[in-house]
Amino acid sequence: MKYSVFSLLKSTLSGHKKWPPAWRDPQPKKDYDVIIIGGGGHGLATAYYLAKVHGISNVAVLEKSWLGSGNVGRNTTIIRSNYMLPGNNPFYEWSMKLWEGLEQDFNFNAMVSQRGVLNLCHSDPQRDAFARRGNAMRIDGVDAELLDTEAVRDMYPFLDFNNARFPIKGGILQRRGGTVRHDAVAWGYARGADSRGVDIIQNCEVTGIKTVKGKVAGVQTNRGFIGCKKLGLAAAGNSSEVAAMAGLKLPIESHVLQAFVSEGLKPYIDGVVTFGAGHFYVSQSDKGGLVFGGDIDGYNSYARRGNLPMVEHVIEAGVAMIPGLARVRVLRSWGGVMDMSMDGSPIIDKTSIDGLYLNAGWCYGGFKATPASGWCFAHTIANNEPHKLNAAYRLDRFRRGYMIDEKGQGATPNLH
Amino acid sequence: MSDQFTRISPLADIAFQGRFGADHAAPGVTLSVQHPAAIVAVIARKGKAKALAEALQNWRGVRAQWAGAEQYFVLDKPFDEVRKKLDGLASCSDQSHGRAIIRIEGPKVRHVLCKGTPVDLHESEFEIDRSALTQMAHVGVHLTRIGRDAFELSVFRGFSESFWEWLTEQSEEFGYQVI
Amino acid sequence: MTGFRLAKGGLVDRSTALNFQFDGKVFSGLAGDTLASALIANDVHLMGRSFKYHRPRGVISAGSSEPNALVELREGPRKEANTRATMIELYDGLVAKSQNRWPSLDLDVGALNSIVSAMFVAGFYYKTFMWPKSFWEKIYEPIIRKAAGLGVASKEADPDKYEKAYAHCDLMVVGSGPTGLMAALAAARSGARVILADESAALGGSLLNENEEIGGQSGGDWAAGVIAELASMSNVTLMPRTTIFGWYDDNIFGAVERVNDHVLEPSPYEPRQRYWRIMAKRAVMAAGAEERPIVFGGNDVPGVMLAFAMRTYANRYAAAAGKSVVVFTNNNSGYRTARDMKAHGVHVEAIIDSRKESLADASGVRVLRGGMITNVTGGKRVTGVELADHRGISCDAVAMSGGWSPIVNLMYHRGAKPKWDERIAGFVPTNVGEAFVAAGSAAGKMLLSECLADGARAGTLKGKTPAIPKCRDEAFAVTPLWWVKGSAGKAFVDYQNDSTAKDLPLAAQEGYRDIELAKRYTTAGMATDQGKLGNVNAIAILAEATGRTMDQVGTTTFRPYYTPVSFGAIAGPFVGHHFQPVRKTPLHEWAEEQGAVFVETGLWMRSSWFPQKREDWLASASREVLATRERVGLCDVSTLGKIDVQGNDAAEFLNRLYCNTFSTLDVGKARYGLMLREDGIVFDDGTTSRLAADHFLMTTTTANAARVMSHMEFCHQAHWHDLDVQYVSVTEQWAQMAIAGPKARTTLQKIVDGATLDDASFPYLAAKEISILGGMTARLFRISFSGEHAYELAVPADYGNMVARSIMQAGEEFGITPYGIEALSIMRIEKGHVAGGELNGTTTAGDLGLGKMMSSKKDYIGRMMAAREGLMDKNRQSVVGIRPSDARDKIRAGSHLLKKDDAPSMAADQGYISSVAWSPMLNMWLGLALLANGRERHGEVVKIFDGVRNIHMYGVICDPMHYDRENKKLHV
Amino acid sequence: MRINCPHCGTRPVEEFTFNGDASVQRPASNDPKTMDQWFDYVYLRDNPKGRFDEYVHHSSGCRAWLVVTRDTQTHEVFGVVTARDHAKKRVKA
Repeated sequence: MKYSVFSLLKSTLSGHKKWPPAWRDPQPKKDYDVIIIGGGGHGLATAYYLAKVHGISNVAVLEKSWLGSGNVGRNTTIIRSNYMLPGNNPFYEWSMKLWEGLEQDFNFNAMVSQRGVLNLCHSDPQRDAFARRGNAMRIDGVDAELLDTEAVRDMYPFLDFNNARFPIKGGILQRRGGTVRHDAVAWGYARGADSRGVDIIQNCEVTGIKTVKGKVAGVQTNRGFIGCKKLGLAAAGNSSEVAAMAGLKLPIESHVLQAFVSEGLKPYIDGVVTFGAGHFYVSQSDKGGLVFGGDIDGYNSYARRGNLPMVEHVIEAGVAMIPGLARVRVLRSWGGVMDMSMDGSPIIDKTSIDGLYLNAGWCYGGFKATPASGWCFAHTIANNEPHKLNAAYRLDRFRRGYMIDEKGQGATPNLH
Repeated sequence: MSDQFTRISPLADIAFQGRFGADHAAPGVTLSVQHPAAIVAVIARKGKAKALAEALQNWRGVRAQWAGAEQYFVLDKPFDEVRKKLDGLASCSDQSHGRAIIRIEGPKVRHVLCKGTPVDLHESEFEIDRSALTQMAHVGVHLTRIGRDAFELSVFRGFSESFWEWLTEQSEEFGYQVI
Repeated sequence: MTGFRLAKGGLVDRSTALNFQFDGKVFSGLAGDTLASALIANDVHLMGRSFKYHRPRGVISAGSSEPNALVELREGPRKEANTRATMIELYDGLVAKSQNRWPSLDLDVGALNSIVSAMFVAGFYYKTFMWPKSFWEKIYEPIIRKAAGLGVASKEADPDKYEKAYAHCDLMVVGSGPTGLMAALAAARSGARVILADESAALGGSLLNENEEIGGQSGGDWAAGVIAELASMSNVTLMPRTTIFGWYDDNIFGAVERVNDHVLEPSPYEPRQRYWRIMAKRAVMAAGAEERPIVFGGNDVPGVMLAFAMRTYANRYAAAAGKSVVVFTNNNSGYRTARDMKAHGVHVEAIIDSRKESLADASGVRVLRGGMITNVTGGKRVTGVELADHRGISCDAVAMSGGWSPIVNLMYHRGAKPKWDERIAGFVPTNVGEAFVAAGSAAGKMLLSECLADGARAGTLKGKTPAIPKCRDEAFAVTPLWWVKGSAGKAFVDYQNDSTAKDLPLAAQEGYRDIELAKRYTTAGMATDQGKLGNVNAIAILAEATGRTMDQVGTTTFRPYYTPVSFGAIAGPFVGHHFQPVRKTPLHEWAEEQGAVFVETGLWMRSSWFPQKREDWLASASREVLATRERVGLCDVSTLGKIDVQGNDAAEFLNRLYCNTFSTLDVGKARYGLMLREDGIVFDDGTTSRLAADHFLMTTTTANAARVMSHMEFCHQAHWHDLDVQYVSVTEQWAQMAIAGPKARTTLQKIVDGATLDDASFPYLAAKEISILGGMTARLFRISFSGEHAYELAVPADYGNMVARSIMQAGEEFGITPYGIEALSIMRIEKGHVAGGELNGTTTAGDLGLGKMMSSKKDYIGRMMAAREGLMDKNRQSVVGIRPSDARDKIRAGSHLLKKDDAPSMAADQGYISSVAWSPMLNMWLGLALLANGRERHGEVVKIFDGVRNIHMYGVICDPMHYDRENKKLHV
Repeated sequence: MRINCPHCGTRPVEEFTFNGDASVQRPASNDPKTMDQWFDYVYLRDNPKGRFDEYVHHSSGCRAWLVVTRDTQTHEVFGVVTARDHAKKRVKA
């Protein structure tokens, strides 16, 4: 059933008894053309674009838990394309363009809301770095504005302009950045993929990858063996564990990133604002909660929960940025497991095993990349060759010395 | 060495004497800035940790506070004397001007310090003369228990003003005195 | 009974009346009241509006699980949204406002949503608001955002203070009811260090609310006796008003103590709240159990509340929820309420017991067994109930009890899940390890005698378990009733979020069958109470809709915070200017005297420029540069990292850390060193001097000082532990100043004792200990960042200001000028020296024009990786100088570079300008840039793209060294 | 999370800085033929779900580098040795 105000009205009259399931609950078939491991945003988007763009619909998405239970269901919902390096910038801008037409494309309101992403700067060198970044965006036609202190004050007069340890000296604004209702992205892609014939199989955990003579043959799961011609790994957070099933060791560490939401408030802050003198960023959901986060806890972890030091670190920065928050209460915190890569940038590539493809290393920036990641991964799988948009995200770039290091932190994953 | 020159403590402009904070009958804690003759960072040379520990133990009239693995702060003796005495056993670096030492004592001392350090300073866990390296209020602190209710806190001089502000604010609810 | 305040009983102080305001109206309450109890005593039940339908709502609970009675407490900068009226201790002068209503609580336009609510089912917004595309952000979303949310938060800085603290104990007890008191007592008597925490103002837990009998006295008196004993013991810390909000790894608990929320304003010396990290060797969960609502039509009409809450208001606060009460129950709790209310003189119309049979004591109240309430009448206050058999009963309040849920949230903060127990119809704790155990009703033990015994057992760490006092038990029996199916009107599962009984089956029908998906689709459990009241009902309804058991559906994930925690408490004192400590140099006072403008550089405050009269920064910095280059200047460089490196292998250690060689450095000399990371990228640079054969003084950049130290420690301890080397940061020991300019030597000579500073005895790169001012030992280095004949002088920090003043005096006749880091930066850019803009973590030694420093004769950190193809690529961006083609133009850092005739695009991007300065020497703006294959492109005209400022121009690439290319001035 | 520093005793996680996989070892040779070893050392990481040896710096304490054996799912710490002892042991092995 197509979702629309008319179908909603019609269903209301019939007591909502006729809404069909948004997706089927199929039994796994014996084999598929393509299996995607990971029923999160990237995996579902990949399946969606395989079917929609490449006409490959004999596809299964295997999810070990419920669909969208990974990072697509536990992020802070921000989208932006404010990258600096040539390997990144066009990719993220393509993602932004896909966001801009996504809801009409997959007929699901994911509440794409371009309310602006503002990064604050607190020193002259930081402003210079923002100018460099902004110009990298503008040079390729991406929107970016460099704001001075007064322009920031006009937008958000309640930031700390009076008593700050690190005074706000300006910021960089991407108006097309914003937020998206994260769960709805998984649901929209799942529904769209399902309606095109993709099998989304929940509670199906992959326990082994079978290769024959260096070529992928299928996967062992808790629901039996499932054969496939091509296998895509889209299990960020667990990439190392899944890749190890195929004997691959990755330039990745898994880390926990905490996120938080406050109690619901009447409209408080319109767009996304990022503190530049500590780890804190915040936006407000349509429900009224302030959704915020900061840095990873810093130690390798597969636990979807963190510890208090980072909570304090984030919230100290939050009050430093917005003094009025002191009397606002934080409602809930949670954690997601990140693939922290060695240069802070992702990997979308073929692997040394024929028919095995890798989508990994998203650090904590995977959500905004969801559409382009799925789109490029689908292209890479369908054509056995990366698209030029993901050409820089090769696995061998570390060996060859072509890192994409936006932060300049080098091979120290927990600093990216 | 330069004894004829007047040393100006980094806390000279902020650690004023007097009674501050809540007005209880007796101050909860008493703060004072300490000025040992010298502070020498002493690190054992390779293979000399044991010999160094013994030399320090046997050196009467010198306070040697533990400051990390095979490391100490030696107080009270001039740098050159320490260096000569420990020649061959340790590398010595003068830190006399690099650190500020605050003594805090009184019945509420643990109540104040627990606002900063995660180290359990209960008598049963942290005996007199023991030192710890820790962090309080985002500042690295070398802490030594010098009595049942008395501690010395040593911080890098550049942070000392900030640290003093924090420490006195934490002491306010108990009432404090600076001497 | 006058009004709704009972004539007798309760723990309120009838001699202390307190005035307060709610929605502008003045009321009177008593000391000991909560805002909720005081309002109930004043017959005010309408306290808020719901989230989606803006339904009128009254209080449901008497504790921290309250989803409905949320108010804006206080005014101005102290205003706090969403505060639970049930947890606000009444104080004189309290001001509260209802929220989520417009224009008033009584008449709320948002309630129109109710009319079209048939459409507003679970997930409706995912299906619509998509057309036309532009309407979402412009029209639909703003309306939704305005209608959503709850209270209005302050945007002003909070005038109150907050604190943080650590605590340690052998046993921490969460909850001070019968279980918790016994646990604390058992541990305390054995000498253990005990912390007893309770979220309430008064310790005693349920014993304060219930009619119990323990050891021949009332429950309250027994509790008071135990608390007095605990309070007298030095090994016990009692923490009332303290909520344990989270359980973290290794038994660290997060807690918030509400030190002063019960007063109008805290004393200036005390915090409003204190945040605790409690490190407990063992902890006992003794928080009791939470009563559940029943899902039936109109279960949200003001006046409907939990049975336990109704009797708590009567027993503890002497406040009657009504004059005529109906009880709806599936377990004994309803009977208890009926008996207590009757004892207080409140008329109980009937007990509607959903069970066909029960043995509970109704004390003469009419019991309708097998009864169901299908609807509650009344809009803003209960007027009656309708039963499944169409009978109606008039009443003004309804008590409901759907059973009990052990309060176990904290135990599942680290990943485990509870299991369903049919016997008590509740989720009970599974084993999460010996360090954290549940006891009493939190563990599913529903009898008082069991709680006392279980508490004593859990609290016994060593020795004998204390004797268990005798008590009277209230029988426990429950038969689940989740949802009255024939309900008329809306039956709420999650009150605050307006999730109804119909939403969950609809979610399942649409494929959102997993409890986590159903939660996200319906928002049940996502309100400020995090599903404390509604989740079990939601799970049960979903289980039924999908043919699964309670365990198969399972719970959603329990996470911090048990109740919401203010940002202020977690931030503690580290707010505003105290966000991070300030680090001052030993020359700060001197710089202040000279009128310095300071700038935050990391934690340091550095003197940035020294304006005279009305100079702006550019005029000041330009004057400082001219004075330095023509005469002499003095600059504070104390912030550079200084590391004393000693030991027999000190030289070897430096050889391995730096890409260039240090073992060949002569004693008394300094050398510029470059450090790489192991990935071959430049890490840091600085000048390192050899003070003795086995003694070096390393300097680092200000920014990387700490990281270099950690790096050295890692390399030494993890890679090269066999080296005899010792190192320690001596950054703070020394006040260090640069004296630069043609008159630097003559100035310095005036304060140096004995020695002559000529080129023979003190050549370029000399580094020696000297004596100054008639006996002060100092270190002098002839090094230069400015390109001038220059020195850096280091003196013990406490003498810094005095020495700086002496140098100013000595240089006065030459026109000595203090200069700040702005002038320093101009001079280094004029000289083409790389700094932060170029040492950005992505550049190689080659990129910086320093490739020749990389030794091929030794191993060092980064050597191998630096040889990778990508790091040797000739198209890498390397450092060049850049100037505007038109000398009048101003170039700006962050501008990108394009080939002269190329249109802007990422593909055509050639690099960017990394550092820019106005050069007073050359009278133009100039800079350094990173340009693809830059060294081969000197002389090329490039397009300068500055899109963010919309200023575009042309520039000329040149050698990075803009000024004094022959380095003549170094040796003037 | 708490770590028992061999020098300082048990301290909470806020005093420590983590640096990942301690199974990697810096190759001894600068021969270009050893590039693969170097690449593994600098870029590839053991990243197990479960028991894990990692480098940890007691950065806000005694500043010793430690090798901590810890479960990456439960965060339980099984053991701590100094990096120096870890290196010595590895040399012997």
